[in-house]
Amino acid sequence: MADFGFSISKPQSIDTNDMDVGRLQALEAKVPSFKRCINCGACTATCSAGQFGGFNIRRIHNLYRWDQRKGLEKELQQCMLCGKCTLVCPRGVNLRYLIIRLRKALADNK
Amino acid sequence: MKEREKPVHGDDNPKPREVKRRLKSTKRISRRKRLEFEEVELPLQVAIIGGGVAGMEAASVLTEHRCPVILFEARPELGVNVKNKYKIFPDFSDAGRLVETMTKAMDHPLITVNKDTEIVEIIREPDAYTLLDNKGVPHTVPAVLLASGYEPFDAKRKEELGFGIYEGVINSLQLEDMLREHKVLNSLGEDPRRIVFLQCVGSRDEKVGNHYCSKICCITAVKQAIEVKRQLPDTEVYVFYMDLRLWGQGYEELYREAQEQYSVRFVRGRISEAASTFDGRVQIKSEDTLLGQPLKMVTDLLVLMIGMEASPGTQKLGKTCGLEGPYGFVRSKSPHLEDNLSDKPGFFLAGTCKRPMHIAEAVNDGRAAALEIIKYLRK
Amino acid sequence: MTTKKHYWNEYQKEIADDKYFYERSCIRQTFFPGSETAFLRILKEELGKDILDVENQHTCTGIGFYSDIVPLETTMTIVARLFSLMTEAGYENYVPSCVTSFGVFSEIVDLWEHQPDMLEKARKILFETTGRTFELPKNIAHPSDIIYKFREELKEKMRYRLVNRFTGRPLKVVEHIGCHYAKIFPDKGVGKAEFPHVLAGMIESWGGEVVDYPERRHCCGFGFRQYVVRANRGYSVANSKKKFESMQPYEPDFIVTNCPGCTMFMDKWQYTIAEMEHKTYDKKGYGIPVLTYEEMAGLLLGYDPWELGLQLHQVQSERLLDKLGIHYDPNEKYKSVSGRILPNPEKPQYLRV
Amino acid sequence: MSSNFHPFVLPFTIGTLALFSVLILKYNKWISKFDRQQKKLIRRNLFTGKLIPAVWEMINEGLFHKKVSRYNRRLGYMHRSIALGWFLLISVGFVETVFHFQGRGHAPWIGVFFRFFVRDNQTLSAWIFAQIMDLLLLYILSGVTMAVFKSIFSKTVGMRKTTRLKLFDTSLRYSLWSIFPLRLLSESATAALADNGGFLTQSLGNLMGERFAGVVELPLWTLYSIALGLFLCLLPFSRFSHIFTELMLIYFRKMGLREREKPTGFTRFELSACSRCGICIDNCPLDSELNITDIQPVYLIRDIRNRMPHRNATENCLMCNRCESDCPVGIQISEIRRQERDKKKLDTHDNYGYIEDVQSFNAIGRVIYFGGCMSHLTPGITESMKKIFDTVGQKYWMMDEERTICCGRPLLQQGFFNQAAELRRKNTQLIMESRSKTLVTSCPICYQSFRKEYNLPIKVVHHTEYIVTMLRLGKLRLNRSELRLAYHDPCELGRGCGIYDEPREVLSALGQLLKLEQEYKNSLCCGYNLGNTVLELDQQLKVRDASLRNLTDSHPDVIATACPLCKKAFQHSTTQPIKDVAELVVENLR
Repeated sequence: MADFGFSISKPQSIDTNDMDVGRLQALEAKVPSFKRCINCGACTATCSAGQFGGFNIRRIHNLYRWDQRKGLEKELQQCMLCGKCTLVCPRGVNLRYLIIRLRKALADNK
Repeated sequence: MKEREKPVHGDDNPKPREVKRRLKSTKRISRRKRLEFEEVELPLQVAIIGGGVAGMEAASVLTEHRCPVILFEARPELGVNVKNKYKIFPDFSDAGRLVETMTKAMDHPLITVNKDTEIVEIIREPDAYTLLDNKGVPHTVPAVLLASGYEPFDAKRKEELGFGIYEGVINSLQLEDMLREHKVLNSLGEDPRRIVFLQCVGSRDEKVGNHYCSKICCITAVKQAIEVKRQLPDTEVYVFYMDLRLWGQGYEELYREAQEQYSVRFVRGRISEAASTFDGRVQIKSEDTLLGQPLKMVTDLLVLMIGMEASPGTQKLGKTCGLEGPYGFVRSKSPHLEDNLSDKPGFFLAGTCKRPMHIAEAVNDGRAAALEIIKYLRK
Repeated sequence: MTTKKHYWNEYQKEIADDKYFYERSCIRQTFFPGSETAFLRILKEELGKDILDVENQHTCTGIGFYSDIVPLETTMTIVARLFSLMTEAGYENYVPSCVTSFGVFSEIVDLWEHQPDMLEKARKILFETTGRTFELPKNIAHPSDIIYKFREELKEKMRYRLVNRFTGRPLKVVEHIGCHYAKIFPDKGVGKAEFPHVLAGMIESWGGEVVDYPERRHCCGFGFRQYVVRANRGYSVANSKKKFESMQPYEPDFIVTNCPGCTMFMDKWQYTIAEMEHKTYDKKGYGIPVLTYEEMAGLLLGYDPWELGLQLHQVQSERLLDKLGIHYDPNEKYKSVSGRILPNPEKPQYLRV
Repeated sequence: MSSNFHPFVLPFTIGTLALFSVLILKYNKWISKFDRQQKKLIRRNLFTGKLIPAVWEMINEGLFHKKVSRYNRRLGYMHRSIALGWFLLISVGFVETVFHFQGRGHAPWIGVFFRFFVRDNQTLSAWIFAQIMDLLLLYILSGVTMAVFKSIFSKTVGMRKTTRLKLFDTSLRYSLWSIFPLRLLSESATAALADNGGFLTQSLGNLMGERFAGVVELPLWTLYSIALGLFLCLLPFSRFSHIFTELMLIYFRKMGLREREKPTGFTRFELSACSRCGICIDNCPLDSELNITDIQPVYLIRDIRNRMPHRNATENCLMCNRCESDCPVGIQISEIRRQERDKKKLDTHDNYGYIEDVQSFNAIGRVIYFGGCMSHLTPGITESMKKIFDTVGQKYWMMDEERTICCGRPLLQQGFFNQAAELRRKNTQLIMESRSKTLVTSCPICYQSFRKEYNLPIKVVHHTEYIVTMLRLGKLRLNRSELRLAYHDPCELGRGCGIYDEPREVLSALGQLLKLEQEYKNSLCCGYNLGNTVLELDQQLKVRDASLRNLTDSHPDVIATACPLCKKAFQHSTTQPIKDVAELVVENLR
């Protein structure tokens, strides 16, 4: 290949046309309460792992909503499964189970 | 509600005249009053359970139509829930004065006010209701208006927010008191450097079983934030919210004013923990969800915007009358044209015993219920 | 759809009838000079118009101006001199070949209208430096406006239609309007900025079908500073890519543009993308041909493709010519003006030619 | 007809031989799969005094079924009548045979078919034996009758539910049930012919009459032998293998063997020792509150034995251990469930780089106070504990004041063994580096973890234990009032760690502790137990409501508990005061 001295920039926007809705639907079927999230951030605020920086469970599951899976598997491994997020969620989202299922889904669909 | 097959006074199917006779025998209206109002068109008496703004407004309207009213209030005073506020949105008018005006109107020859009186049982008679109060006195009336109202959410149930544990954590009613006294102070008695408001405490929270929105807290926080800034211009004010619902006339403008003129900072995120700091202040944990970044903040005061729950009276009477709706509120016949009616003829509903309402809405609802009652009695 | 189709009708700009002063484009003269020649030929020979093409003209500074390199005063003076050429020749209708020039002239004229002192300043500087004077043009029109205006007359003279000879169906044409045509002053474009009709009108009149794809209004990716700085070229090509990906499902037969930058980048970036990512946007790997409106008109009028300069484009157009039913001599493709057959240019690795 | 052999004894003989060879093979295989530590324990304890209590327990459990009886008398009788009765039948039969032959050689099957082979024995001793044997047979038959009833109407034996069985098990059960009636009938037939029966068989034989008995005698004995043979053959492959395995298990357990993180040969013994009595079903809140009926230990064990555990059965469990506390065999079901939850691929290494730079604190002379993750959401508990430390003049280091490294138990419970170990390693390091001698924790989950999973060389106490010690030392003095208190036993503290009395001692010192319908080891889970990830909120709340009903039935002024999670669960549902033991202590300090 010729060296052009530059490469094509990746678009910042998420191309939702390329996304596989089935993956999200499968997760929602496993954890029905996931659909109820209103992104209030209580989970991230209280998160034990999040206190050490870097881990943001709300961001992770929002990225998964748009089928943006890159790097999520590694990121999710930081969860200590302590359950505080589940306890503070005002919408009763079963976050611990969501995390386990999400980890499984990410591991299965590389 | 108990259905009484045999009426207390014997007759199986009393005719209206008989009801009237019985009413006289209950002697709730003095002879003098009856003489004074000999031209009374509706000599039947209406019982109103709850002397809040809805109940009082209904009583006023009923007397305007010359209908005698007997009003029961469980507490020693009328209009307490509104009176507990200092100024009310959106015009910052005086809540105390509003209640005063309404209470004054209760001093009317056709209105009998029974304070400190709780209705413990309602018995349905054919064409009438007998109310038993906590002193054991029965009151038989052809129509009842339930206006037993709401109760503020007990923030102790959200222990993670530290209400009742840290002095710096207060609820929105306590802030009203502070504002009235012009003494918004932190736990050390100093001017607060920072005040944080948290929305949706006890509302929209499945963990405490309240899925609904209490509707008034968003605008109340905006109002209180402005009042705080008026009294303490140097205090930083933050409002943490999940969604801001500023739906009424003038509300959005107030929000804009809070941002622009008073530099109130609005943060989209729920606070999930509070802890104390070494200097007696409160540290909160939240997330700026729009940034996707968790944050910590130390504040002098954390004000919990507590929602509205059905009052114990509403819950109890709703249950005994078989009108129990969701979350312990009472259920009206239908939400559009029959919102003041219950599915029991002669039994009417008004105000926040049905759902969270703001003051004007509750007043209007009381007024509407009064007109429904008149329509019913004339029939 | 109805709204979209007819929205352009709500605005029709004023386009002079005759007596045009033509100003050349830097890019077009260099990369596809056949287009300008064709324009002059169409106006003179097909339409019998008076159009003047003088020798002593120069750049309008557009690329430098929009890259924030050339100061406003310089550009004003340059514009003033070009107008003085027009005034000197006794013309009043200014026709700049380049869309960016069109933008520059419109902008400077607008500035002068709002700030007469700037006009005075320009007159003064021009006079002091060159001793020239000028009048403002009565009408500034882009050449595509003029072709658009006379599209029906030209249709009568055309030997071909925008119809696929093999299937009998209209050719699917992507039209792309240069940003500076109507995005600076929507009033200066036919159909304004959102639904410009200048190229679509030609395509529809001449039998083709306009492809209305999602990224139709997106910039071609040239973006001046994005291209001028090499490190930023990734952004430039990414924008073109976005357009190609958006139009690809419609399987367009060719792209037609009215802007030198657009023609060049939509054409050349196809090569770049093919070399970098091995991706082309037509099924067979040849890419989508990019024509100027003059080339399109010229082809339909029966001009020789090689004289129009189609071989100078990166994406080659033989397959399009076949569809149109236009005869061409492959041996003539690389013949110089002097009649010498030049050696074939080096072929790209991935893009088929 | 007193020869020593008849072909009909073959099914029984083959069955017996098959049973013992299969059992020996199986046990041998399982023992070989013990892990190193378990093997060491066996080598060390094989011939020690542990044998005697083991045998004692074997008799109590294997024959008398004491634990089952304690749980439910009728169910105990049923099991006992069959087990003990059969055992005695065999023993007495053996004695009878030995007595009869007086040391002369006899075939081993004679004891089982004694009446058939020894017909002309009219001595007094023979008559006495016959009566005893009939009595035992009657005893067994009464148990069998109950079992038949139980399968039809589970309530007969006092159980709400009974175990649902598969075809294989059902057929086996029928063969067991048929053994004893067949024995009764065949002995009766022989009695009719040879006049050698006891009170039961002789009278039934007389009823049959000689002619009929002559026709059916041999077929009946054959059927009896076949039923026995079939049952013995199939036994090692069925739930009835628990009869023998339980004895082995009791012995191993006395030697100190326990479940490990991953399944071992010991697990096979435990699985095989389950008799599927179904007591665990009755105790399961998911069954009683949510009508989830396929996840209880009995089904999980069956599925693991059949090598097809389904995900729902392993995952959907609160791990409240209410089942285990009443299991007559004492199977460590939660540990087995956890082994099944092994997340394998998901259980990754090196996940928590971010905790590495957390520093310890020099806490010589201080206690370490570890609130636990959840206590950050119940500041009432941590604030009270700080106040208590201050009151008794104890300096402390709150290890997780700012940021918590989870104890690891929530991960462990879900089968993330490596990840849990990673957290344990870091916490251990912090604790050891602090050089403190005592660790006080407020969260029963952390407590159980520190106590059982950490192997810390320092003292680990729950805050209720700490408060009790301080009360006993007189460092804390409380005002006693008439406050009516209902105490909720948290699963992890009570059943998990056996801490029942300490909180009660504290509460009794400050108020009046009410008796509850379900408490101590029968306490009901609050529904928020971290052992379950699958339940949705509404389901958790149903479990909680049942638990709360049990607490409010006695109309307490305050509901007390000793776990932040339980506290939150109840707090969410009611305005009634829910307080931790520590909070009540602070409120009632003298």
